[in-house]
Amino acid sequence: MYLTAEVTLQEEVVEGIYRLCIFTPTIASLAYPGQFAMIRGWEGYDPLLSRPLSFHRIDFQCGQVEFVYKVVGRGTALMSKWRPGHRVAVLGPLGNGFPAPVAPAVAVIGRGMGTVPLLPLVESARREGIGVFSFLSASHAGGLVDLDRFMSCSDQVFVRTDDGSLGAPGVVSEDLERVAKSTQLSAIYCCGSRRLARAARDLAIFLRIPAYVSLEAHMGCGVGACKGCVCETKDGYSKVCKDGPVFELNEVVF
Amino acid sequence: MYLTAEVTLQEEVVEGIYRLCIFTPTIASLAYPGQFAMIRGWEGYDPLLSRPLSFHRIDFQCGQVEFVYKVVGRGTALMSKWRPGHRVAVLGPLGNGFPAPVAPAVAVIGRGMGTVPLLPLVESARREGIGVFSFLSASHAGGLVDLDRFMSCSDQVFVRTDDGSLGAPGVVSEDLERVAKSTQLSAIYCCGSRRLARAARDLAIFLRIPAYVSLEAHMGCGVGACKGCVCETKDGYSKVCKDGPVFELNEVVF
Amino acid sequence: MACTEVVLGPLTLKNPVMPASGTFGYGEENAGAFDPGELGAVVAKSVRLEPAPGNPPPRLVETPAGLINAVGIPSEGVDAFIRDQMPLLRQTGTVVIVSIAGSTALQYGELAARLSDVPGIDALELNLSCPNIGHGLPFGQDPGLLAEAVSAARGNTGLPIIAKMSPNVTDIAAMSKIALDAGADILAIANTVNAMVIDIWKRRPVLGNIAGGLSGPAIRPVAVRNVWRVYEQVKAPIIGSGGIVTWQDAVEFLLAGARAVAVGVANFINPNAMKEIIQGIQGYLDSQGFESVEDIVGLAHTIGRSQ
Amino acid sequence: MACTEVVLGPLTLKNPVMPASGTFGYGEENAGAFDPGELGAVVAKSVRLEPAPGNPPPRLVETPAGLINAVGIPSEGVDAFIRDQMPLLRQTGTVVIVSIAGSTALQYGELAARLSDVPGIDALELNLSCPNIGHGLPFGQDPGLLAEAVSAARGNTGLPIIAKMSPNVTDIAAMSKIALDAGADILAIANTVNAMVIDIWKRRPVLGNIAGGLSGPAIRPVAVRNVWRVYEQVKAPIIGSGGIVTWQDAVEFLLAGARAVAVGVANFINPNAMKEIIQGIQGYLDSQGFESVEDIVGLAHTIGRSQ
Ligand SMILES: Cc1cc2nc3c(=O)[nH]c(=O)nc-3n(C[C@H](O)[C@H](O)[C@H](O)COP(=O)(O)OP(=O)(O)OC[C@H]3O[C@@H](n4cnc5c(N)ncnc54)[C@H](O)[C@@H]3O)c2cc1C
Ligand SMILES: Cc1cc2nc3c(=O)[nH]c(=O)nc-3n(C[C@H](O)[C@H](O)[C@H](O)COP(=O)(O)OP(=O)(O)OC[C@H]3O[C@@H](n4cnc5c(N)ncnc54)[C@H](O)[C@@H]3O)c2cc1C
Ligand SMILES: Cc1cc2nc3c(=O)[nH]c(=O)nc-3n(C[C@H](O)[C@H](O)[C@H](O)COP(=O)(O)O)c2cc1C
Ligand SMILES: Cc1cc2nc3c(=O)[nH]c(=O)nc-3n(C[C@H](O)[C@H](O)[C@H](O)COP(=O)(O)O)c2cc1C
Ligand code: FES
Ligand code: FES
Repeated sequence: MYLTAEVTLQEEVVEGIYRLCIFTPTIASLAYPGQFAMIRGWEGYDPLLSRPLSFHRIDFQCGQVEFVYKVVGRGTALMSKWRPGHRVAVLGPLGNGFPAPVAPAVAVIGRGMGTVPLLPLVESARREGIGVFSFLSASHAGGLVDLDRFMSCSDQVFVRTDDGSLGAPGVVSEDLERVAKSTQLSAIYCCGSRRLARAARDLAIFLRIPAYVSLEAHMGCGVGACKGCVCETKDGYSKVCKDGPVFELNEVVF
Repeated sequence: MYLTAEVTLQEEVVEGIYRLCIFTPTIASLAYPGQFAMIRGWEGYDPLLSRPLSFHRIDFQCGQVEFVYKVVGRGTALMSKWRPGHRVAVLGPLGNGFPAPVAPAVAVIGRGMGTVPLLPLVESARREGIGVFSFLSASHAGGLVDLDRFMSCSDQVFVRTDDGSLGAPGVVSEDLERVAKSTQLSAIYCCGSRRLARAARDLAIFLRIPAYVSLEAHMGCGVGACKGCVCETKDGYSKVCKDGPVFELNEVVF
Repeated sequence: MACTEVVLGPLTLKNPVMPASGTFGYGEENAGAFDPGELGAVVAKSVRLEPAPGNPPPRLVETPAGLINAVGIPSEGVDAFIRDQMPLLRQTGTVVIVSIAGSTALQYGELAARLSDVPGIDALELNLSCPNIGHGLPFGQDPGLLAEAVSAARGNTGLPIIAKMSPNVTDIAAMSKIALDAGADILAIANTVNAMVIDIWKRRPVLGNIAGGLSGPAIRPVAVRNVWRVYEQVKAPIIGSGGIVTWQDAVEFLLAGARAVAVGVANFINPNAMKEIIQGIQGYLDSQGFESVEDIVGLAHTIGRSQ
Repeated sequence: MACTEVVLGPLTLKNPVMPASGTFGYGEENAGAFDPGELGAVVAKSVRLEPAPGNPPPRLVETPAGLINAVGIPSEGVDAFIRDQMPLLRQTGTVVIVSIAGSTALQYGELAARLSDVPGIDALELNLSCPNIGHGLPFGQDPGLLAEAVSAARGNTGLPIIAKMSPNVTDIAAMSKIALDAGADILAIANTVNAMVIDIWKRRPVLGNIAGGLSGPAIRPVAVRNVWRVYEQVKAPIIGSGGIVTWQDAVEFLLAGARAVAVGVANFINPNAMKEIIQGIQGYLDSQGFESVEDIVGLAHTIGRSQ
C-alpha cells in the first residue's frame, strides 16, 4: 500500500527518542509484527529516500500504527518535527515479519531500538494467551522505551543497562539462558544486537527451537526491486526488505 | 552582517502573499530603504541558496525588519511555514538602496511585489517632511499590499488594477505623468515593472529629474563576489546585488 | 487529447515513460501502486550470462539529492531469467526491454543470441557501465570496447538494440556515434555518474564496493546536458534518464531531445511516480496545445531565445 | 593542538582551507564574517589577459542541492587586476593564489609571464575549464591542449602552478598526469560538472549561455571519487573541491587524499563556512588523536575494511 496519511501524535519519549502515530486504517489492518513501513514527509530531495521504521504498535481498531524511533541523522531529525495534522507518504506494510508465536511461551530478546519491533509481537502473544519472557537491554534506562508495555504483556521481564541505571549490570543473554533451562520455550525472537543474536542462536540450536532475528540495512525501494539492502545469509545475499527483515537466526551470517 | 535571528511574525496578508518579521536589532539599525537581505532557514541543501528579500519596513526602534513576499517557488513556500520562534540565517543589509528623497516631493511608482521596497522609502520621506506621491498598480486589489500604509504616508495615492477591483482600470504611469505636470517632483522611484520603468524613465528625462529603479536577478552570494546576478547597463554588465539593486533608471538597458 | 505514442526507430511505445533498469519490479517486487501494463515499456534489471552475487553490502548510500548504488549487477543468470522472469515480463502486456550486462564483449554477443528467440522480448538494452574483465575501464568508457560489445550483440540479434551510455566520458556524443556505428538503434542517455562517500568516523568508504553510481535529482542537470549534446550531434532516438521524479522533469528531457524517458530512483520515493509522469506529460501537451509527444522532442533547441 | 599546516609541493599553507576561485571576495565583496587572513590561502576569481564581459544573464540556476553557473569569466583584464585587485589580495596577509584563464594556450603563457614578477603572488592556478578559441573542447578536456596550456604557463613562471582539472573527462587521473608532466606542481580536483536546466514553460534553456557548470553538495560524491582516483594513481599534492559545506565534508576530502580543500558555493549560503571548516578540522584532529592534517591525508585508502 502506498498512501498519504496523517500524523496523529508525536512525542519525545526520552531525549532523542520519539513516538509517532499515523492514522492509516488500511495499513493498520494489514500489518503484523516485525513488518515495517517506508515513510517520507519532507519537501525537496535532501534527504532523498524514505526512511524504514518498524511497527511498534498496530492498532487496527483505531486504524492507527505507532512507531518509535531514535534521531540519528537528518531524516529522523526532520521526522521529529512533524506535528499532528502533518501529512506523510507511507509505503507498507512491508517485508516478512515474525512468524506467529506458538504456545507454550516465547522469549524476546532485544537491545536499544531493537526492542521496537518486539513489542507488537509480545502484545499479540499475550492476546493469544501465549507466555512471554522479555529480555531487554540498553545503554541506560532511557533507552528502554515502553518498558511498562513489555511488563504488562510479559510473564517476566529481565532488564539490563550498561550503566546500571536500571536492572543490575550484566548480560541479558545470560538471563535468557537461565530462564530457558527452567521454562519450555517454543521460539526466540531477537533484534538490535549482533552479540545477543549470536548468543540467542547458540542457545536455540542447543534447545532445538526456532529463533528469528530482525535485521536492518540501508534501503532504497523497500519492496525488493533494487537489491540494495542485502545481508549475508547461508544461501548468499538476501534482501532485508523482501526476504526479511525477519530471518531465521541460523540462516544469517554474522 | 551575517547572523542568526528569530522570526517574530508570519502572517498571510492575502492569498499567497506573506508578511514576515524578524528580530534583528543590528540589521534594523543599519538598513535603509531599497536594500535587501539574503535569508535561509531550512535544513538540507534543497533548495540550496538563500533567498533575497527587500526590506518592507525597517523598525530600528523595535529592532525588527519586515518583509513581504509572494510564494512563487519552493524557497518561498518553505518560508511561509516558518512560525514565530523559528531561527533563520540573515545576511544583510545588502546593496545600494534608494538615494535619500529630497524636498519638495518624490514620486514612487510600483507594481505588484515591486511596491515592497518602496514602502520604507515612502515612510522615510514622510518622516523627513518630504512630499510623496504614490502610483501603485497590480493585477488585482489583493496584490496591493499595505495600501493603507502607503495612504497614510503619501500626499496622494493613485491605484490601478488590471481587473478593476480597485481604482479605475488604466495605466498608473499616466497618472504619474498627469501629476508631474502640476507638481514639482525631485525624483521618481520605480520598481516591479519594465513597462512602468520605461515610462518613468522617459518622463524623468523630460522633467530633468533623477529616476531610480530597483531590479531583481537570481542571486548567488548577494555580496558581489560571484558575478552571478548581472543586469545590462550602459557601461556593460552590473551586479544587481552590489552595484544595485537600485540603479539610475537611464543607466539600465531594458 | 494529445497522442502520447513515440517511435524510437524500430520500437514504438504507447507512451514515453519506462522504468530505468534495476529500479522497478514488474512482478512481485512492485510497490503495487499501478499496473505496469500502463507503462510505455517495462525494463528488467540487467541480466548476466552466469549467476553472480553482486557486490558486498553496504550497496547504497544517500547523498544530497542523490543516491549512490554499488549493487554490482547480481543476477540469477540468463537461463534462470528466461525461465523465471520472462513470464512475468510478458504478462505485463506492454513493450518488454531486457537489459544485458557482459563481462567481456563476447558475452554481450552470447547474451543477445540467447535472448533473441525468446518470445516476448521487444528490445535489448546494453548496460555498458559494468566493469569488464581484464581492462580498467567499463565498456561505456572505452571506445574500442564499446564498439566491440555493441557489434557482438548486433551480430547475434535482430532485436532493436538500446545502447545505455555512460556519462563518465569526455564526449558522450562521440561515444554515442561509436555505439550507433556498431549497430545500436537507440541511445539511453545516461547511466549513473561515478561517485563515492567516505565515512569520516570509520575512515573508509561507505560502500562495500568503495565507489558506485550516482543517480537521482542531483544528476538531473548533468543528464539533461548530455541529452542536449547528443541530440545536437547525433541522429538517433534517445531515451533520457537521470533524476526524473516529476512530469516536469520528464518534459525537460523531452524538450532537450529525448523521445522517451526512464525513471529510476523516483520509483523508490514515490511508487506512483511513473503513472503521475504519464498523466502529467499528457496534461502538459493538452494544456500547451501540442498534438503529440513528438511535437516537443528537442523543441528547446529550435525556439530562439527571445531576449 | 594538532598542526594544521600543510605542504603542497612548493607551497606551504598554514591550514588546508581556501576559497574556490570565483566564489569569495577578499576585499569589499566579502560578506564580512571573518578576516580572510585566517584562511590557508585566498584565491582570486579567474583573470583574463584582456577585459571580457562574461556571459549574458541569467548566469545562475539552482538545481537540487546544486547551483549551475555560467558566469563565463568576466574579467577586468590582467593589467587592471594587477593594479586594482593585487593590493587587496596582498593585504590579506595569507598565501595568495591567482587563477588565470586563457582563450588560447599561448595566453596561459602570457598571463603567467605578466603575473610572475608581481609581488605578493604565491602561486598561479590554471582554470582549464574555459572553452578555447577555435576548438570544441575546453583545455581541461583535450589532452593536447591541456599539455600546451600548462607548458606555456610553466615556461614563463617560476611560481608554483596549480592545474585545476575538469571532471568532465573519461579519466581524470590520466589527464592529471598530463598536467603534471607539462609542469604543474599541484592538482585542483575538480572544477564544475557540465550541466543545464530547461525552462519547460519558455521551452528554452534557463541560462543565457545554455549550459554551465554544476557545483554544490550535489557533486560532492563525484568530486570525492575523483580525488580518490587521482590520489591512487598520481603522486602530486591535491586540492580537493566540489560541494564542501561543512568541516565533515572537508575531512572527507582529506581522507580521500586531498591535502587541502577549496570551498565554493558554501560561501554563499554560509559566509562563515570556511572559518567553521578550519575550526572543525582542528577539532576533528584533536578529538581523534591526530597530530597534524598530514596524518589523515589519504587515510581512507590505507585502513583495511575490517568486515
Ligand atoms: C526494516 C527497518 C526497520 C527499522 N525500524 C526502526 C525503528 O523502529 N526505530 C528506529 O529508530 N530505527 C529503525 N530503523 C533504522 C532507521 O531506519 C534509521 O535509523 C533511519 O533511516 C536513519 O535515518 P536518518 O536520516 O536519521 O539518518 P542518516 O543521516 O541517513 O544516517 C544516520 C545513521 O543511520 C544509519 N542509517 C541510515 N539509513 C539507514 C537505514 N535505512 N537502515 C539502517 N541504518 C541506516 C547510517 O548509516 C548512519 O549511521 C529501521 C531500519 C530498517 C531497515
Ligand atoms: C534584491 C531582491 C529583492 C527581492 N525582494 C523581494 C520581495 O521583497 N518580495 C518578494 O516576494 N520577492 C522578492 N524578490 C524575489 C524573490 O527573491 C524570489 O521570488 C524568490 O527568491 C523565489 O524563490 P523560490 O524558491 O520561491 O522560487 P524558485 O523556485 O527559485 O523560482 C520560482 C520563480 O522565481 C524566480 N526566481 C527565483 N529566484 C529568484 C531571484 N533570486 N530573483 C528573482 N527571481 C527569482 C524564478 O525564475 C522562478 O520563476 C527579490 C529579489 C531580489 C533579487
Ligand atoms: C539501485 C539501482 C540499481 C540499478 N541497476 C541497474 C542495472 O542493473 N542496469 C542498468 O543499466 N542500470 C541500473 N541502474 C541505473 C538506473 O537504471 C538509471 O540509469 C540511473 O539510476 C539514473 O536514473 P535515476 O536518476 O532516475 O535513478 C540502477 C540504479 C539504481 C539506483
Ligand atoms: C558563481 C561561480 C563562479 C565561479 N568562477 C570560477 C572561476 O572564475 N574560476 C574557476 O576556476 N572556477 C570558478 N568556479 C568554480 C569554483 O571555483 C569551484 O571549483 C566549484 O564551484 C566547485 O566547488 P563548490 O561545489 O564548493 O562550489 C565558480 C563557481 C561558481 C559557483
Ligand atoms: S530496499 Fe530495494 S531491494 Fe530492499
Ligand atoms: S549575487 Fe553574487 S555577485 Fe551578485
